[in-house]
Amino acid sequence: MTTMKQKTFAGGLHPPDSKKYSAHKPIERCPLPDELIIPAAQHIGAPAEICVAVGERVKKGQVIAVAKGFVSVPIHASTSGEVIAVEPRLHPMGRPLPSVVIKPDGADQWDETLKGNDPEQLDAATLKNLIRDAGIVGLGGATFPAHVKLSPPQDKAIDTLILNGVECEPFLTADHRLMLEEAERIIDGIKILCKVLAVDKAIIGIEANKPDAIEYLRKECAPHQIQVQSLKVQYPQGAEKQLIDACTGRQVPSGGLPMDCGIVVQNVGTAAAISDAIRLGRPLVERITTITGPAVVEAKNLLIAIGTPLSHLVAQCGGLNGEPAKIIMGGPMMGQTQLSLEVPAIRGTSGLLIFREEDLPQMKAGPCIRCGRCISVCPIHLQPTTIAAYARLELVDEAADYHALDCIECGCCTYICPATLPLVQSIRHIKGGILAKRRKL
Amino acid sequence: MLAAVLTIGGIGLVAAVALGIAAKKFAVEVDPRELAVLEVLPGANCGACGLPGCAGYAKGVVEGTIAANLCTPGGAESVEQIAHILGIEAVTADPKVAVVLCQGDNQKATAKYRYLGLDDCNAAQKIADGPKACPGGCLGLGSCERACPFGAIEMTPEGLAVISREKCTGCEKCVAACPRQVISMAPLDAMTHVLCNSHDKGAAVRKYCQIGCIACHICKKTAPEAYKVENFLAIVEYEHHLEAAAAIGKCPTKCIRDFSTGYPQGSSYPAPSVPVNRDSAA
Amino acid sequence: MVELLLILISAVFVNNFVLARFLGICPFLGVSKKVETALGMGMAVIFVMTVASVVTWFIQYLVLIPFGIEYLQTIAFILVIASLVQLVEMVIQKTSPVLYQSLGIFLPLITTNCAVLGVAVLSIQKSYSFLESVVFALGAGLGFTLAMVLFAGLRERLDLCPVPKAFRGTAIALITAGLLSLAFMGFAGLVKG
Amino acid sequence: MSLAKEFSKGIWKENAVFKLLLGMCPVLAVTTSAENGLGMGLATTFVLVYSNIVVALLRKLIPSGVRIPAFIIIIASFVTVVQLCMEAWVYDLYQALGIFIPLIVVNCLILGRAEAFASKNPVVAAAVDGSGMGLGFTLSLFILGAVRELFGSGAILGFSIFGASYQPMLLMILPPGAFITLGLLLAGMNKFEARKS
Amino acid sequence: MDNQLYLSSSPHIHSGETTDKVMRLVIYALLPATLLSIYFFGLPALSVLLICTLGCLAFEALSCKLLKQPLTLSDGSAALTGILLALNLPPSTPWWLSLLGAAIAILIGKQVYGGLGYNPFNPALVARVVLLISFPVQMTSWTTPAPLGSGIDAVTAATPLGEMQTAVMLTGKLPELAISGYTDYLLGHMAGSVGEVSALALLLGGLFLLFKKIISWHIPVSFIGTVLVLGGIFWLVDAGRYPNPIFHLLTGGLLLGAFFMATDMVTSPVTCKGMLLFGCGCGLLTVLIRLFGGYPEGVSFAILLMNACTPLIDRYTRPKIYGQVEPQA
Amino acid sequence: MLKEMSRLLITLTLIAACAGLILSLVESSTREPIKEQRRLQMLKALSAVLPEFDNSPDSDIVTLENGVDKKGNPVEVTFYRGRKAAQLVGTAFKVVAPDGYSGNIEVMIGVKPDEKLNAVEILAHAETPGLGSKITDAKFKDIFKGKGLDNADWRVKKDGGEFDQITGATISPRAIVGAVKKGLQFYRKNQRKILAEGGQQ
Ligand SMILES: Cc1cc2nc3c(=O)[nH]c(=O)nc-3n(C[C@H](O)[C@H](O)[C@H](O)COP(=O)(O)O)c2cc1C
Ligand SMILES: Cc1cc2nc3c(=O)[nH]c(=O)nc-3n(C[C@H](O)[C@H](O)[C@H](O)COP(=O)(O)O)c2cc1C
Ligand SMILES: Cc1cc2nc3c(=O)[nH]c(=O)nc-3n(C[C@H](O)[C@H](O)[C@H](O)COP(=O)(O)O)c2cc1C
Ligand SMILES: Cc1cc2nc3c(=O)[nH]c(=O)nc-3n(C[C@H](O)[C@H](O)[C@H](O)CO)c2cc1C
Ligand code: SF4
Ligand code: SF4
Ligand code: SF4
Ligand code: SF4
Ligand code: FES
Repeated sequence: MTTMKQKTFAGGLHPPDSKKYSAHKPIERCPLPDELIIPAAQHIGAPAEICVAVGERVKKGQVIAVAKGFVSVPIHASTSGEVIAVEPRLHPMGRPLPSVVIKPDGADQWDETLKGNDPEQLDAATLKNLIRDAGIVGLGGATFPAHVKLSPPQDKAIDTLILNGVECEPFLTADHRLMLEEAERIIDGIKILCKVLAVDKAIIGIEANKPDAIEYLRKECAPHQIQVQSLKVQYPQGAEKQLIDACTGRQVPSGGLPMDCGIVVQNVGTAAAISDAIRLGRPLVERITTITGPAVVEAKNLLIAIGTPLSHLVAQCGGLNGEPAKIIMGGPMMGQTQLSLEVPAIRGTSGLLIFREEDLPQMKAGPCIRCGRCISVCPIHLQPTTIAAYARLELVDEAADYHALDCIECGCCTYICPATLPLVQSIRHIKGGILAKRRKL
Repeated sequence: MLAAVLTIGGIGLVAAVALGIAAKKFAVEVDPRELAVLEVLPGANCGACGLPGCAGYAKGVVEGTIAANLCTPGGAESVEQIAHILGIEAVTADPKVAVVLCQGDNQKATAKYRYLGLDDCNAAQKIADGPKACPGGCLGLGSCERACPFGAIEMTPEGLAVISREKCTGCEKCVAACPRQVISMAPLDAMTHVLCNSHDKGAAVRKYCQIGCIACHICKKTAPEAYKVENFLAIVEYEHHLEAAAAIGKCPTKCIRDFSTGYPQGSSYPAPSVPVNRDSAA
Repeated sequence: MVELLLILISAVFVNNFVLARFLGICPFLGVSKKVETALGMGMAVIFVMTVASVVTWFIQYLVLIPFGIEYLQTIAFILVIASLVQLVEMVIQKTSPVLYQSLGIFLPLITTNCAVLGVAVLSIQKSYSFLESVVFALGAGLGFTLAMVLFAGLRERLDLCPVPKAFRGTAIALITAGLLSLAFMGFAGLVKG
Repeated sequence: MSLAKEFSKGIWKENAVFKLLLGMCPVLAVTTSAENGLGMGLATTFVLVYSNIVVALLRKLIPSGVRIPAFIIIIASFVTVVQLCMEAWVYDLYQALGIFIPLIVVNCLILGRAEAFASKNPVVAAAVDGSGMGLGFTLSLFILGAVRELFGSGAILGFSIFGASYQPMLLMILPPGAFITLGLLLAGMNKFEARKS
Repeated sequence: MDNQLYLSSSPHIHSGETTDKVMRLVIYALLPATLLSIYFFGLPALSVLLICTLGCLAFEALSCKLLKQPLTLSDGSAALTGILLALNLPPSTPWWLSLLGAAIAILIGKQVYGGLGYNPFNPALVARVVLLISFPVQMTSWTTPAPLGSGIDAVTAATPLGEMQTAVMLTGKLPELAISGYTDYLLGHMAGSVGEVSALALLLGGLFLLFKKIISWHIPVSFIGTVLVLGGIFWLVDAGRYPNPIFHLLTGGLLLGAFFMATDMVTSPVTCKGMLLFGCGCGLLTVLIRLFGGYPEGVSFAILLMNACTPLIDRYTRPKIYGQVEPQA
Repeated sequence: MLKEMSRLLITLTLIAACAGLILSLVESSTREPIKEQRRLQMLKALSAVLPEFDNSPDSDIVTLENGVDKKGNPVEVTFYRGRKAAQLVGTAFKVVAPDGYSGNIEVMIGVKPDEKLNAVEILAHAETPGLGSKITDAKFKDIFKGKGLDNADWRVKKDGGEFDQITGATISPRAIVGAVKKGLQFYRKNQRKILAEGGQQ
């Protein structure tokens, strides 16, 4: 099988994957910190509304903020303890946002009202509601509420579920470990998802640099009619659109969603969380995160309670060996830089990556030399250099004409650009301009 | 000789007949304003405006798809006439200039982080709300400078936008370009401004800026008519701007500035000694 | 046949109207800011040149020469061309708005385009036969269009360049036109004449 | 506007070549030497002045429907006059300017001034405008011709400047040289204007 | 105290391949040809090389100064332009001509457009063609190689292509040389520009660039391929009048042009399809000019002409994007 | 409406007719000077290539046909004969070199009765200024003095002959040398007709 030409998409590149630091580290449970900071905004869509007050005692899994609207999910307490503050705290977004601060009581006691169910017994609508109530959002990074994805409009027939086990970002190994250690939960989650979507075709896509995971999952999935697809090592193999192309040969129409070509994509972690949510009735209060980077003494894959401050995670990994210069939440290609180690890890925190000054590329951006590399690596086949040039002059219409809105911000173009231009940033900037202009019209 | 007269006369006649008939037969309704504009254009059909021909340009101007000052052969004269036809009054009643209400350059204000990336204030603002600790201060990456069509804005070496009162025409392009709402429009003759845009409490301001408004109310006490303090920030009441000058020396953080004696530090603009008269500047 | 082909090639490449003969420079500089406009203008010029060369050829050989009044060439030609263009414009504007948008709006610009009169005068000067004049006019128009479109492409790119202040606008456009004409010198000697 | 201003605007402020960019074909084509530039400029000025005068005289009589054809006839007549006279009395120049003499008809500058100015102003003003514009045009052609001749053959008006050992830069008197020289001159002017203000 | 953390937009890592590295590698790739040319043509070639390179650097520095821009010498592009210009000049070029060439390349060819990355035409070729047209005498005085230490004196001679053109014009037939003498051409035993003489050295450099992925194969392959095919067709039609395609390949600046000058990314299209078109166009024009034009050599003009087409090629070869929806008619 | 229309017609026609009238007047008054001017030009060229004469060579002519051009029209060559004291001193005629660097080069050549060249003059050319245009320099034209079909090798030096080319521009001299040679051959072939008394006036 491995000799077969691996499936992939056109474009992309292969940065050094740097996964060796943590790939072999089994998932470790991270002890609770002194205080958990749980923001109300942890997903795409409307932030949840906080419904607890200072002084209140909460149990693990208890709702502390309720969903506001359809594209929104409730937030739950990640442990049992006392609410010591409800106030804006520094959020990974870079500004203080409303959060609930809980002082753990050490008992880590689950809310007794939460009960498990047998998914076989429930219909799709009930399952969807349970998924929403458990606060399940996509754990691949975008934290899009899962129940929304699972509710395609009537006219969109879904025929395939793709499970994203690619983990193409360098450094990150959380999904890899999950697939090795928690295959049953993933498979169970897949079966629930299949039932909700009424599809019988499920594919798990995994990059070929995780042969152990591929082999193991193949074995585990054999009885369940779930296909495990080995994919070429090529960033951004894990990006939804590229994954769909690689696995099925279909393309999501420009401006459309996966469901427009009959597909729903979920991260493997999301599937595992859904299994817990239905079978055990446990909401999304913890996740697996890779703590890594040259500045971290011992890279680890930790199972963390949502709301744990980053400094606590770093302490669990033996601290830092050097002055941190860049703190990145997520992977090096798409992650967000952080103002401080005091921000909490949230549902979307798939990794924490810390660089020292000497690990950073020190380059001054020069003019584009039109080498065309950004064009050849763009997985969407855009012309990043042209869009960025228009962006620099705020030529909104021209940039839109060059499909700026289709950019998935994967970062390939910036990574490869010999002029070290901040292409993605320019494109992101002009995307904002295009949307603003559209709104005005 | 007869041949000459007859030939040219004949061609003239044929042309006139053909054109006359065509003009009747193929007459097309045109916006009268378009004709009026066409009338004032020089009719050189030179294409300097970038449009094919004067008629095309007249149409564009009337429809508002193209600026009215692109006809080089017509010069300033035709611009005026076009403006007249279209009813655009060039001069507004009370002229305004843009002022950057901030003096906190890289030396005086604290950075929230070290920013790497696109030299653009809007782009930087998207990263953790901008690299400056002050939430309202000028980021100094020059988005306004690039947006100003009249070259009225310069960036000081320390990263502060400064607007020339002479060159500014009050078009407000910079106001739209600035992500931090630190540029405000003020009457042209008002020379005294509070150069701070932070609504944080005094204690907080002191932490990140040596020259920010700490809402101590001294200015308000000195010239009660001329100042108001809102949300921990002093603002000049421009109806009473003449009285505002009284507080200039009193402000403990020196964030009240008199533009007739100089622009904020680092600017290369010479101070306007008297209030600028827009008409003579133009 | 070969003769006609050579006339065509010569007019398009070797003695390009704009880049080597300097005819039609005003629209070349004015209407070349966008490729689409340049293309439209080019098409209109091809059309007008061809028609004008046909008409002026007849005027020359059926009227001016028989009456011995060749000295009236300039005035007769320009009068005919100007009226013709205006006529065509009116007709197109009324009959086909689509065609007018893509071609007609360029017509007024062409009346005072010296390339059109130039073609007519040069055809007579070179004592071309009727067919040769038509081919020559076609070639001249094509050459004009080629130069326009290439130049418009370059100018669109120039819009994105941080050209030093003093050079912005027409100065850099002229230098670029010069380099384009430099490149066209490579065709020199391809066809004699 | 005073007549003096009317006259002087054509020389610098509204210079046909450097500011309005009108009538570029002869500007580029005949300026291989200062002499040719001068000749062409004077011929154009002649046509410009007289057609301006006649247009101003007739402006009340010409209905606007046939304005353009009428102007063209007037201009063309003067061009033909120039053409015949040059052939009769300055044959060498006639030869050097070649096809560009009849093409004065379509020089956008002339029709442009007729439309924009002469058709709206009295005779004297029109004549002054025409001579100012024409002088500006002639001056520009002369300058351009002089620069090109200087570098392209080491001489101005035929007088050797750089001496015999100078290697003339042929490009200057070829088409690319025309474009590039004018471009550089324009840039120089921009710089000068910027410095001035 | 200011926060010392860096914040920036993603991505946070970089390939490490930078402009100056790219330029440096191209200079390395030119080393064999450069060294060989110094060996063949001796001091004159060395002086042309030095004057052009130093001249380009000096004019680049001067223009940065005048425009009040940061100095850009370290990106290596000016040095590369200088070297390529020198390689395109006859070894006997007088010093003032080399210097003038450097000025034209950097000032008119590049800096008036805003510097590196913005010039639409290849600066080195602009300079070469301006010189060729302005000073045809100096620019077409060729000498035979006189290897260092061999004691041979350089004598004036025509380039193979020049000789071919003269012979064809006078007799309608190819000269003897164009039919034999390929080993000489391969090794560089012919009159020609400083850098175009040794096909082997150029090929070596070109392959190095391809191997290092500095250039992609599209332009060189389509350029050379078109010349071979088209040259071959003419040769088959009349072998007495039109030379063998191998002659086309080994003489003149074809290899230098195809590997080092047509591939200048600033002035060539950015997409693969565009590059193929660009290369084919260069090839076509080269053959046409060589066989029928007024100049014996067509590579420079062909590349400049295609440079002019680059914006249009870019415009009409935009790649189809992922999931592109065709607009409804 | 109709009145408006007819006013248009009348004005335009009138202006056009006036223009025609004026121009024909101008033309008639310049007709003679132009004729004179052309004659002067011709005489200037003739006196440049002929030895001193006292007749009017431009009216002492013979016209012969020399083949046909590419369109099949006959090509006429006019020979102007210069005389001094009624004695033939030389014959001048125009040859065209079709293979100049850019187009035709027209050359007037003057042949003495001994079939040797007296002088050549370039009438019209479009060669590159500063390069091919050096053919108009006296230095180049003087080479031809005294050369005849039998006392010279009619090739440029570069091709093995004895005519100095112009460095960097061999094409133009080559074209002229070839054309002059052809002209001399034609002259020799038709010498009798050319020198026949009276000729065609
Ligand atoms: C505003 C918005 C609406 C969306 N609506 C749907 C939807 O209706 N159905 C669906 O399957 N996915 C929907 N998505 C999810 C996207 O398809 C995608 O999975 C999500 O943005 C995360 O993708 P990423 O991690 O590749 O960025 C929506 C996303 C956004 C931002
Ligand atoms: C450039 C890029 C790379 C991505 N890489 C991965 C990845 O490696 N693994 C993953 O699960 N999701 C990845 N995603 C997110 C997916 O597009 C998609 O949102 C996710 O698989 C949907 O599942 P979820 O909603 O369960 O998170 C990536 C997105 C982008 C834009
Ligand atoms: C722009 C340019 C114009 C030229 N014009 C002429 C010309 O008018 N006459 C001419 O004989 N050669 C001209 N040449 C040179 C020819 O192309 C050819 O190289 C030359 O005649 C060969 O002469 P050589 O053998 O003396 O080097 C010109 C070259 C260039 C670059
Ligand atoms: C593969 C490659 C080829 C190049 N070729 C040239 C060239 O032919 N001429 C030149 O002036 N610069 C060349 N450069 C250098 C650089 O791109 C050039 O100076 C830019 O055109 C200046 O903007 C080349 C660079 C690279 C990477
Ligand atoms: S960030 Fe956008 S433009 Fe750049 S490679 Fe990715 S999808 Fe393409
Ligand atoms: S990778 Fe960078 S230098 Fe290359 S074309 Fe893209 S933006 Fe330009
Ligand atoms: S005023 Fe605003 S736009 Fe201007 S530099 Fe400061 S922050 Fe940027
Ligand atoms: S953008 Fe407009 S308002 Fe702002 S400084 Fe410039 S001229 Fe003044
Ligand atoms: S003078 Fe304007 S187009 Fe020629």
